Amino acid sequence: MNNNSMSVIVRTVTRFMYGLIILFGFYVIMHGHLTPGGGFQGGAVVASAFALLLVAFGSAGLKGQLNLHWLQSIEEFGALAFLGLAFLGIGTAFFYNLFANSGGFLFGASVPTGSNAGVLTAGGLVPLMNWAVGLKVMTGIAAVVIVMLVGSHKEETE
Amino acid sequence: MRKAILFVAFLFVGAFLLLGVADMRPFGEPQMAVMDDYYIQNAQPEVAVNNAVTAVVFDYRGFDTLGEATVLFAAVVGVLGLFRKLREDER
Amino acid sequence: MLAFFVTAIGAFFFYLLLTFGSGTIVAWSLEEWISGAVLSLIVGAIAGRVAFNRKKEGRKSSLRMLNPLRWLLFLVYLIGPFLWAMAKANLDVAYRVITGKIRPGIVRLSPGLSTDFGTTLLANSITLTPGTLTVDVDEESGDLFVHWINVRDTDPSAEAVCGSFVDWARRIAE
Amino acid sequence: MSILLYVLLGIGVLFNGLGAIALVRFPDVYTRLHGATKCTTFGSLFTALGVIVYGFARGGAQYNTLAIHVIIALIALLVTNPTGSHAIARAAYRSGVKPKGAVVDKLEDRS
Amino acid sequence: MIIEPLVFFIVAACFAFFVMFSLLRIGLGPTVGDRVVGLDTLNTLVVASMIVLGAAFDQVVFIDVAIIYALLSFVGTLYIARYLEGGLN
Amino acid sequence: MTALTLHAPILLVALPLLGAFATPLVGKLGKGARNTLIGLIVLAVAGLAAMLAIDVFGSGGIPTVYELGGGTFTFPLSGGQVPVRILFEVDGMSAFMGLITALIALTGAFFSFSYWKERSGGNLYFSLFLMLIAGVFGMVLTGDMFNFFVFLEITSIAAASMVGFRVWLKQSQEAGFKVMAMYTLSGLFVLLAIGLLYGQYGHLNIAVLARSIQGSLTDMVALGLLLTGLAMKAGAVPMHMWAPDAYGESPAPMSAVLVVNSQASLYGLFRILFTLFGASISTGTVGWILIVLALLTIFVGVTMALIQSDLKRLVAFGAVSQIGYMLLGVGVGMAVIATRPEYGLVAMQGGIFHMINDAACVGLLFFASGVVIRAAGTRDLNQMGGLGHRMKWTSIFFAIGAVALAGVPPFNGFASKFLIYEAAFKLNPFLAVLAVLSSIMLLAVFVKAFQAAFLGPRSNTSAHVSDPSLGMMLPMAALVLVVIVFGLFPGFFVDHIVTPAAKALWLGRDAYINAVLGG
Amino acid sequence: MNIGNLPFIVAALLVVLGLYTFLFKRNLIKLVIGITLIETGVNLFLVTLGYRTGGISPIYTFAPEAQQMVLPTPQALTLTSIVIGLATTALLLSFAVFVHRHYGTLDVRKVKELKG
Amino acid sequence: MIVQSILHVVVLVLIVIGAALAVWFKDLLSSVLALAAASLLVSLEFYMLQAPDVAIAEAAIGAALTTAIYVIAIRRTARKEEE
Amino acid sequence: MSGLSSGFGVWNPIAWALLFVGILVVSFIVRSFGNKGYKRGTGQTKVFLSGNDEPETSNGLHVRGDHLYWGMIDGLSAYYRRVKAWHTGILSDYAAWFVGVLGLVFVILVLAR
Repeated sequence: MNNNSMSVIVRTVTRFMYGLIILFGFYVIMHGHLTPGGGFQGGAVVASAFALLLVAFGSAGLKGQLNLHWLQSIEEFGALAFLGLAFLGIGTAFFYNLFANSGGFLFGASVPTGSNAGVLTAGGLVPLMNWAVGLKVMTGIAAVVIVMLVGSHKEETE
Repeated sequence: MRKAILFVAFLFVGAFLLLGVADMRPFGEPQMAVMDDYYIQNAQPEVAVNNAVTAVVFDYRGFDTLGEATVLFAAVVGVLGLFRKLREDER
Repeated sequence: MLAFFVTAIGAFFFYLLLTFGSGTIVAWSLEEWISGAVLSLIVGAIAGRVAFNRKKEGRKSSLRMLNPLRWLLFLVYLIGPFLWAMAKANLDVAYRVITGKIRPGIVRLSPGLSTDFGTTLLANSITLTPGTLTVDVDEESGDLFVHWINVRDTDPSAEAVCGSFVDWARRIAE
Repeated sequence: MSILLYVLLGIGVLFNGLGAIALVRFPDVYTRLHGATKCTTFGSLFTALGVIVYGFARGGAQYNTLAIHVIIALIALLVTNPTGSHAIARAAYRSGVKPKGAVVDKLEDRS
Repeated sequence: MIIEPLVFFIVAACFAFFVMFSLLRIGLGPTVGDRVVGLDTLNTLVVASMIVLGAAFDQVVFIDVAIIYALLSFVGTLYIARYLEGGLN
Repeated sequence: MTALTLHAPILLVALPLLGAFATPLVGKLGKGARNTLIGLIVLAVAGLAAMLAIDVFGSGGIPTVYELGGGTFTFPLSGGQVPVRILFEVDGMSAFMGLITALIALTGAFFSFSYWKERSGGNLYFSLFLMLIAGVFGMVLTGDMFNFFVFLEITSIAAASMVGFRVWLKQSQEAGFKVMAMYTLSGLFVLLAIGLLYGQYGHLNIAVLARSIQGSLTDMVALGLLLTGLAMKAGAVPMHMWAPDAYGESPAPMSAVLVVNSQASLYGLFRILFTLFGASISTGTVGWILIVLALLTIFVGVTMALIQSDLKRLVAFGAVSQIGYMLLGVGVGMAVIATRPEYGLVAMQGGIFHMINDAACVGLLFFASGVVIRAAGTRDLNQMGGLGHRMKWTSIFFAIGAVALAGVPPFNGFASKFLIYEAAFKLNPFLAVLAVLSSIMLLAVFVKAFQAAFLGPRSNTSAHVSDPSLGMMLPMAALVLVVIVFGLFPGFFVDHIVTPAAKALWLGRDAYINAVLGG
Repeated sequence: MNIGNLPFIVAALLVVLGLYTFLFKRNLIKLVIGITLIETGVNLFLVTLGYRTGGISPIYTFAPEAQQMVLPTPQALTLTSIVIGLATTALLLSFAVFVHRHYGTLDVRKVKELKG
Repeated sequence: MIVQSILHVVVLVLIVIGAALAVWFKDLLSSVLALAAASLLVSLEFYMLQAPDVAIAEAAIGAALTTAIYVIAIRRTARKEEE
Repeated sequence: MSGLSSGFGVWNPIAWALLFVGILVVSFIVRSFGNKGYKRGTGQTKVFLSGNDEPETSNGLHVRGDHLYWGMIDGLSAYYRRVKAWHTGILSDYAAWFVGVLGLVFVILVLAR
């Protein structure tokens, strides 16, 4: 085939692994406040999935899958979301965890002390921040790898 | 000659680093851990999070994390800037 | 569209496997069901187009793998002949490690498989089983180039090298 | 039950060891790949099986989760390992490493 | 049936010992291919030790690390293999 | 209004970050929207910095403590409690540095609007600019060691990206690599030192560490790492070699911000020496280390500037030498803190006052040289000439900046250098003589630059140049205004902002600790 | 068996090795590798600082009954530091690519237009 | 406990060996490879030091992404270290 | 307000400026005593170069940057040779200086402890 991608075996396994790694990355981000992991780790895992796609399919893998503009926009959105979440608590102080233990719908549950199985809807702002950082990290690192591999990046037309 | 002097200086630095590290408190026995004990005890009641590390990363020391996100953002922007498409007059 | 849903459902199963035992609705809590569904849809949207390739001339689409019968066969294969062959392979390698008797070479096999998945399955099985290692694939014909640690025949048939695997792969993937 | 566990772990250690030794003893890339991939995959499989048995035998939500996660790790290992070795073998061949003492090399004819 | 975590530790120690061989191969390997083989073996061994150690520590959550490792060590290997093939252009 | 004052420290960091994150997105709407956003943010930051300074200097120098994510504790703490969250601690010195940063941020941003108008990558440029500003604010306001390191790294990466931003220039890439490598090295050593301190004392807050520090061998290793790493980041000779590369190769407005970045590292160095280690080191020894570094910096910087033929690099070496004056002033203050305190404060005042003067003058010079280089189309002084005929205002601004930096009365450079000379003379006359000599040589350097660039007959190259647009003139004019006002009324500024800042470092160790931990 | 301060020393040794690479090797990418080594050493050092003998990881999910937990702060710091390291490495390597594009070499002794 | 200590010591020694290999190799690709191995072992050490969070981060970043970036950079420049 | 006192010396820019203005006034007065017969465009504006004619240049002569201070730089050439040798522009040397200073600082600090 074209010289830009790896052998058919690698490609087939990549098809399978790509979704799996992404889902696992999402799992790591989602359960960041219960199990080891969190925004950075999950984001890095998802970014590795993008890197895997890139190496297995070559730059052809980018088509319809990873768009640099989108990646950059999502990254900025993630960063802004993180900052915005931090701003939420400015009534008390910057980074004040507004939702923790509030009993509200959004991650307001309390957790029992000591060893337990974990409550997914607890943690207040922490899971939301996990997601913001996760979005940021996955798209940011993916953008770096893509740009370094593919080369020139079209800046905004001024 | 210069290389020899440099090597001596390097050895000095390395020796001091190793000395300074070896002179520390013994491994596995942190002496003053008031802050960390606070984190461990209060991660669940205060932040409602099971993972104390996440509690530290996103709540107690959340600002560091914002800084870290900024660092990554800066690196991404820097790399994108380096590989950006240039105008005609800038080639 | 089909690819999207299939990927999402697969991802959902995987997610449920990961979070097994978190609650009381079957074995999962409500939050896990919801978050799993949402995340799976996202994964389907992202990975759906990659997970299944389009039909090309001469090759068949991998959407045919959706048949659950094939999965069952796959499982049977994995636990039955595959494990046994793997055990044999390891004893074989152990023997060669200890004695150092090798007669290597690269031979060409024509298994006649026409799906990507079948080729991959066969190649990976070959890699993990006695004395053989897939080095390269001819993508036009699906022929495998196999490094054989103990060459008995310079131009062997597929069955001679990898036994019943070709049949199994055909049964599962074709 | 615990005998089974010991046996599984023992097989795991044995084969991983064989893989490591094969890595040192064999003469070229391809034969080393043979030893390394097969033996370590097989050894890790049995080690993981041991842990799975341990998990299910202990029972309880916690240990069931342990076993299931180990199964997932095992699947990942089983999928990636042979693919990785195939990629390495192909890369090694394309980078010009010919199999040492080869009786026959059909790949050479093709290219 | 409760076995001593010690058994798991001993198994892990054996694996750590085997890691030495793969490092030896990384050091000796005449070609880069050999080194990659060493790295691949090392990956598998480390994943196996992580699984065993997770059981030894009685920590369920630790297995996630092993999963991630099993999934991702593949990526690094592929990049190096891709380079050796002459790709990545 | 009080709420705004209360949150001013965090807003100073958060607003530029907001701008940095939003700029690439807003930039998609168009340049006008982007520039409006940045202008608003920079103005708000300047206002907040001024408000913070008024608050801190008005309250008589009691440090303000801001707890991020707080609510658990009230400050100062009592009875063996320790802070568990990141604290921002703003004393006189921090507020002073905030003023400097705000000044350069304001002028630099408005200068950049015109300067970078016809270049590619404007959005990324302003994003990096704002991140650099935010990093510098974070460095000077934070009260937490690791937080300090994080902001140090933000400035490092943003600065290095800016240095290499003009991709088409060969030297720019070289400088970018060098600067990034050296910054990373210094950052990693600082992190190692922070790790050592954390391992010993189990805490990261500067006040808590300052109270518990003992001065063992490990502490000394940590101090050495911190001192050298931060001195390198500030550009002290003989670890200055990245500095001319960085200042010289970055776009002109960024050079000014890079100088402020260096000053922020210097601030960190002073904070660590005075507040963190103040009681457990031999101040004389460390003071003399600083003085030796300072003398080397002054002399080598100025002499190397004399032989440059690249305008930007010449100014860059001048800027390096000015770092030496700050080090000299504070070093003298440190050396005599225990023995002869009567003129230590004067030296500190001089060194600290020189920071703001240096920022204004060097910023002006970098802006002007950027304009000149853009107009002349070359950076080589030997190919310039006669620009003054058509660029009257630029040449006047350049001249004012040059003489002010060289310490010619009645401009601000002289006011601060005067204090340094006096105090250094008391400690050791040799120091003062060398400082004065170097100052004179600096004047010579700028005479050379001025003569080569602006004077001389009209030539073909200078025929089509003209003064830049108003967008570039106004920021320069603002800096000139600062230079003149600070030069004409030094007493006012020394009394009201410099002395509290100097006292915060020099005598404020206990106040700094007590603001967090209580008496 | 008491292993003393060996982990600290190993971390410092990694730092020294990285510094050696940075000082005495000549290839720009090798220099970056040296920086990565220093960074790995620092990370390892930070994590070892937080270890308590016999402690378990500070995660309450399915935690075994234990006496004490290791300190969480160094782990949080190390996370930050690892991501910072990745950012630095990416930027440095991009610069190295551009230096090679402009100069045609990666030899640190030949990349010296900015001297004097 | 003793086995645990031995495990620590072995892994630490292996880390140093891996790092030394990374420094020693002239071929940059091998060097990166050894770096990946060292990073892997560091991750194992984090794991044993009860820091799974950091181990995940180091695994994802050290094993996959850093290697990827290095390999790309080497492809864009030159593979051998000049003498 | 504008005065600056160091405890041993005083600096007042306003006074200085007044003095400057005074000097300016005096110099203008002195200037007004000058020769009233000076005229532009006559031989009086010619530069006196040992009685020779001024060399002709097309549009004036420009003293370039490197022409200044060559004497001083030449006089300091021993110093400059050494300092220039420091600034090699090689990254390893940058780091070498850093490590050297670091070692020195370590020694000094530990000795002074």
